[in-house]
Amino acid sequence: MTATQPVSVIEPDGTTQGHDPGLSDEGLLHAYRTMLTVRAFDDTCMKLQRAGRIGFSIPNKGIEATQVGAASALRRTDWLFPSYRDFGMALYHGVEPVEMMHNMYGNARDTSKGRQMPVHFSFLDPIHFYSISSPIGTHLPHAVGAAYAMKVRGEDKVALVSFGDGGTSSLGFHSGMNFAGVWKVPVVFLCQNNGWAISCPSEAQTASDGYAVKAMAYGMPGVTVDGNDLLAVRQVVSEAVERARAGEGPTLIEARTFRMGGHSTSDDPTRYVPAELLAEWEERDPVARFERYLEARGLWKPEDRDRLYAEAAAKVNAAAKEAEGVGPPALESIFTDVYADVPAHLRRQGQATFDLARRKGDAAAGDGEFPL
Amino acid sequence: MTATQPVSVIEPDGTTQGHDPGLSDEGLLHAYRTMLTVRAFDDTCMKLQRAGRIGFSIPNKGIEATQVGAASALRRTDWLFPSYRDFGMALYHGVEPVEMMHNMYGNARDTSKGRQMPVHFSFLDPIHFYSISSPIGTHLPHAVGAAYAMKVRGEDKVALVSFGDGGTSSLGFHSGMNFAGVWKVPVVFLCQNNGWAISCPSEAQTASDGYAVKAMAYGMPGVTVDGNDLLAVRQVVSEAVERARAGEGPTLIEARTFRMGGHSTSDDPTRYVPAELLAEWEERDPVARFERYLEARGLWKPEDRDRLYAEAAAKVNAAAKEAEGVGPPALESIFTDVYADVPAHLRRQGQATFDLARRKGDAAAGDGEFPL
Amino acid sequence: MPTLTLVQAVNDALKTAMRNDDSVVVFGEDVGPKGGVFLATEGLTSEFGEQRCFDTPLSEDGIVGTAVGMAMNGLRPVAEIQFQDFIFPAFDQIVSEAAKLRYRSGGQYTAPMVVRTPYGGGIRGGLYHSQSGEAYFCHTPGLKVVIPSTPADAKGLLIASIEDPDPVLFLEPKALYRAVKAEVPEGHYTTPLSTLRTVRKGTDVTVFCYGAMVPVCEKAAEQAAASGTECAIVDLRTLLPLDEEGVLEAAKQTGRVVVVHEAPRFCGFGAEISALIAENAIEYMEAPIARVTGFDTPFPNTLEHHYMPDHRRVLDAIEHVAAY
Amino acid sequence: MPTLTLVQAVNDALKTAMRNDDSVVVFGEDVGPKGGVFLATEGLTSEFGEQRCFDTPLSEDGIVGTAVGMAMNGLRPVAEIQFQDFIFPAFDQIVSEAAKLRYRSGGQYTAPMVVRTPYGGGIRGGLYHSQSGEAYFCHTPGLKVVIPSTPADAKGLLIASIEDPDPVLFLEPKALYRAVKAEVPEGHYTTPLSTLRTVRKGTDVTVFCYGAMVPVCEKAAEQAAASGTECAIVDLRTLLPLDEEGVLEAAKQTGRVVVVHEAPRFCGFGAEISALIAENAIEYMEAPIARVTGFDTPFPNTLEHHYMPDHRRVLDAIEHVAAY
Ligand SMILES: Cc1ncc(C[n+]2csc(CCOP(=O)(O)OP(=O)(O)O)c2C)c(N)n1
Ligand SMILES: Cc1ncc(C[n+]2csc(CCOP(=O)(O)OP(=O)(O)O)c2C)c(N)n1
Ligand SMILES: [Mg+2]
Ligand SMILES: [Mg+2]
Repeated sequence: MTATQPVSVIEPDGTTQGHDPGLSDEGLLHAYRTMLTVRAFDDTCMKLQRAGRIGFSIPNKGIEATQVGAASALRRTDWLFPSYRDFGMALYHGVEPVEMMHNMYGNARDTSKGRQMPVHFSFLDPIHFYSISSPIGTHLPHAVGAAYAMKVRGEDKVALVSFGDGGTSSLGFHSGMNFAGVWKVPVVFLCQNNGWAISCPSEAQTASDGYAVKAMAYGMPGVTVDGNDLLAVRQVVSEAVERARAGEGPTLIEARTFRMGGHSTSDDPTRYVPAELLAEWEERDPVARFERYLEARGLWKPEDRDRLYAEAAAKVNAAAKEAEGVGPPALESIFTDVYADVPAHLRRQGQATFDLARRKGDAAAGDGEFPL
Repeated sequence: MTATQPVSVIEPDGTTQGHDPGLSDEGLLHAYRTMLTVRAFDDTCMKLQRAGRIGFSIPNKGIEATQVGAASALRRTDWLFPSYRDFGMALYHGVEPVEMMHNMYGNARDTSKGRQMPVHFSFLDPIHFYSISSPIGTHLPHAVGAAYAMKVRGEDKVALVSFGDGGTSSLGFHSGMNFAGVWKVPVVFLCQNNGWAISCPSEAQTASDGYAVKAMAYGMPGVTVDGNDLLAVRQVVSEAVERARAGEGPTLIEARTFRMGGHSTSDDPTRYVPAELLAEWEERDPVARFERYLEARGLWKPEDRDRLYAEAAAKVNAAAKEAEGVGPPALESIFTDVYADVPAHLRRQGQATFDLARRKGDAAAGDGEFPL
Repeated sequence: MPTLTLVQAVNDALKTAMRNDDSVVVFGEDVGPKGGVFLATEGLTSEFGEQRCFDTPLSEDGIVGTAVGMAMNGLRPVAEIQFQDFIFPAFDQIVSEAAKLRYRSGGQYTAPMVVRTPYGGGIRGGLYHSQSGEAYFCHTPGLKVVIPSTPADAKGLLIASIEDPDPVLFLEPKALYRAVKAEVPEGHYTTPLSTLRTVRKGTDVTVFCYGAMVPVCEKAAEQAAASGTECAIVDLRTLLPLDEEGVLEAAKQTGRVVVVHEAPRFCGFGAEISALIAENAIEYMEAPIARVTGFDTPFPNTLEHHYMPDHRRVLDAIEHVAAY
Repeated sequence: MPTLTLVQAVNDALKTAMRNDDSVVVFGEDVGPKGGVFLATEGLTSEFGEQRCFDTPLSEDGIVGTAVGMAMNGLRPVAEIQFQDFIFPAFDQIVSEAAKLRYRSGGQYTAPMVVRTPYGGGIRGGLYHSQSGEAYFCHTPGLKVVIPSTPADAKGLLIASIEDPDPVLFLEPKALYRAVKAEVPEGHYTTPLSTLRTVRKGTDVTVFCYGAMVPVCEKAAEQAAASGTECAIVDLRTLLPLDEEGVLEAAKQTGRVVVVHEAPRFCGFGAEISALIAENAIEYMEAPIARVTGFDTPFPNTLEHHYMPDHRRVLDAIEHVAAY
């Protein structure tokens, strides 16, 4: 069940030995455009961060095929439990860049109401893209619990939960995997082994032979896949999703890929990533790999890249502009959503905040009456 | 590396196909007497608990061979990180029953000074028998940390950490195993799979195929052994200990055995243990198994059992009598050992306690001056 | 009306909630066929089946973490932690996840769930079967913390907690599980959260307490009354969100306050009661605000009766503030 | 004397302790070659080698749990938790194990170790990179909790913590990591734990604070002085065990008290200061004991400047109690 040799589909030259991707030409191009949008989003955010317009961002260069390939195996009725590096999954299913930009700016239209850091998205539509948490690994048991609910209600849904190589050391990995195995719930565990947990390389993360083998500790199948091969990821995730839908329980998938940038805009990877290693992986760029595939299928020509990237970038830049124009959340947003109703002590704290703002002549106070 | 068929040495008829136990005749009889002392200790504690003399006890019937076989593979310079069901390991290395009885009574001579529940022993001599904690699994990382210290100092020591099947689900199992694998420290993980975590059977604890296989998730060898076969346990633990001493890192051992009594004196196992299953395991009683071995070696005759058991029981009963005669810990023991020194606020709380006791005419106050 | 012990009332509440709402599920260690180590979940698996009451692996992180996932997806999980002392492996899931989910997702995802667990001393449980950890949780916005002290409240508050839209930590005083029997209404009813219970009226001293300390305070108040000091006793019942107005009012009525809990004193829940009063009603105070609490040490075993506040220590404090 | 930032002083303390004592080891996530996400451990691996400063897998439970094991067996571990917000997976190891080991083993086994971690807001970190969790830990007998507010104290207190025989949680105000440079003595010295630092003398109002709130309070006190109110400022430095006598004395000297912290108010550390005073010195109080704190909500991101107490809010409270 556990394969150490990663599954791959797209050959270096773009051919696939007759593999059926199960996607129309338009579907394949949508996947491609989504990867370009991820890159455009990254590039834009990097610039915005360097310019001091936003505070923080998380780059995805190198792992786009894993994100998009995995997302493509889900229906919109399924649930996604993403890590902070997975917004490509949201884009694939139709979340608009501008909705993400509201979060990057923490503005009044951010679904998190400006409470979370950038890249901590939360969406309900068009797919459940579960609110991203900073603590690593806590969302694995959440996916398992949500999948338990799907199972007892007899729904034809699955939960896909995504996390990093570092995430396998977390408590949530152990308890989530264990409970999922025992309960046989419809959940797919996607470990994105991108080589690093910030500066910690995989060999300092675990002594195991890769990550897929950890599935054996929980009585579920473990599969290793070439994470830079969109179709291979799509295939193994689809198989796991079908197993889950059929009531056959969870699967652990390890997608082997490489983080080609820093951990975040705060990180300087040259302090610890060997240059040769990076160069080696740059050769295996997942977007270029998919382009060769599209080209082999006659769906893409080299000159398409710049045009399509420019289209994506234009949309992302427009999104940034729009988000930048939206003001900050209202002052009272500090005090709401702590509970379903605002309790008396928070009402008092809110009113005191408004009173102070008004006394100090701070516009944030509005008319000075705590509105809730 | 991972063997699902448990290693065994002693055949049902007591023969061993020429196995060298690596113990003298006296050593073999010491192991046997230790198992009888565990039984006598259990029997006595059960009676004391039923009579209301002590509050609580944990029976060990069925798992004596695992405890004693494992302990016999260690030197007294090694460290033991036991679970609450492992005091046979302490007995084997020379801890006197009376030292244990002081803990069962929580009296002034208890090494824990009457602070811990019964069966939560702590000893430094003649072997490090690490203070038992109630929270399950927390001691695994402790063993790994202690072993790290052994390793960096270049000591020829190992740490053996013992825990139950239920313990494998704990956080400490995941982090302890993972760190041990990466650090390659001299530690032996002994999972005593006794079939139950209180009322939870193994199949509800994990979906994995036994527990030894979990070693693969951490890049270390996993071995399954017949836990009712003292010599088999001794052998596999010895091998793991030797690997550890040789700098080859940790091993996970699963000893398959069966808890033939309740979880504790508070538990009624008939609510959940199928009678046939119990009967099946009673056939495989580890003490009887070892007796057949000793008999085949000419070291034991059926009439020896009652005599040796009576000797053990006499010692245990005398220990109980002695412990019962010791008074409770002094009142100030509530306030000491919180920190190395008693800080001012605890001094004040202690003095207030003494004052109140004196005012209310309570003998616990001694002369009424907080002595610290 | 049937008379029930507190733990029977808990059991009754669970059954009532499960009969009322199919989405209520109960799980934890040994809660299935064994019925829980204190028998709080007895009979649930047989009545509701294994999908609605079941045992879990030995992982509190997993128990609470999966409960969050169930809650956000339409179930109403009631998770049991076998002893409050063993809740700490789930601390991250409670504090970082359950309590913050609504806030961080702007209300898109929520965790209406209950974590039930027995707490407190009195069973010779030593360091790890005796703790009162309420203060650890009360510092956590987004969480509710409820502690009943009577069978009727146990049932009414537990049903209210299960029906609450927010995550509730429900701490059950194990010392009272079988200590008293009292009348408990049949069928469905709720006792509103964030309301105080006046246990006893009195004009001289106000005693604030909760859980297993309530009967201890009652006994102390009786003895105080015998020598002419009339105590009001307030059972806080919901610690978070606390009825702060009610606390201040009760404190003002006597101007003399004693706060009682089993947990260690330093940064314990009593500190918040004192601080509230010192901040909002200090001008009414005619005496120091006294705290009677466990000591700032781990919980001992043999000497637990010295560690836990008893009526003598409470009475001593009442006399002290009354005479001030 | 060199002038250092607070984070440089931490780095200096680690180097000094490691040079002084071979048994000191430093580990945590990214503390090795990367030097820690805030560079507090920069240069340690290259100076002391991989056995004495190294990266760990991503498990705070494992970091603190193995530190306990090292500590009981002769090493002096200094574990880093990358952000205090991520310490909760280790809560059980800290609260149940490190803090209780000496007590439960009657002194046979001990855990002399330090857990260092940056805490607090001010870097636009939102819910999970901004928290001030000190109160969660201060309710834990057996543990020490230390928070420096100046570079010199950071070094002296950290060395004292590493040499202390008991487990110490060392919380570093990340907002101050690079905010100030100040003189820091070279080489080995210690600042004794459980002592207060008088930041400023004053006769009208006493302000208790710690960590990143100290400069905020200083600014408020300057403004108050401009309008004639002289504030004493006390930096608590060690929250547990607290110098309670010193706190009471400082409170009595003015009879007007303001307590300031970033953490949420409810059951925060400020409550303990208020309660201590209300219990032992209420007769000296001429005004309500005011608290200026974070709100009882999770930590927001965009509006963090409204959430964190600033000099305006502190000044407001000073004026309020001064005028009372
Ligand atoms: C519990 C916890 N500890 C530490 C951190 C700090 N941290 C943020 S990301 C990260 C590394 C994660 O690595 P990995 O899981 O491989 O994901 P990747 O960033 O490579 O996608 C760390 C240590 C955290 N967020 N949560
Ligand atoms: C963290 C934690 N959760 C729950 C408990 C309550 N508890 C005590 S023993 C036990 C079962 C342990 O089973 P196992 O690890 O198989 O050991 P055994 O008792 O069978 O030797 C449980 C759940 C505990 N002590 N610690
Ligand atoms: Mg990674
Ligand atoms: Mg077991």
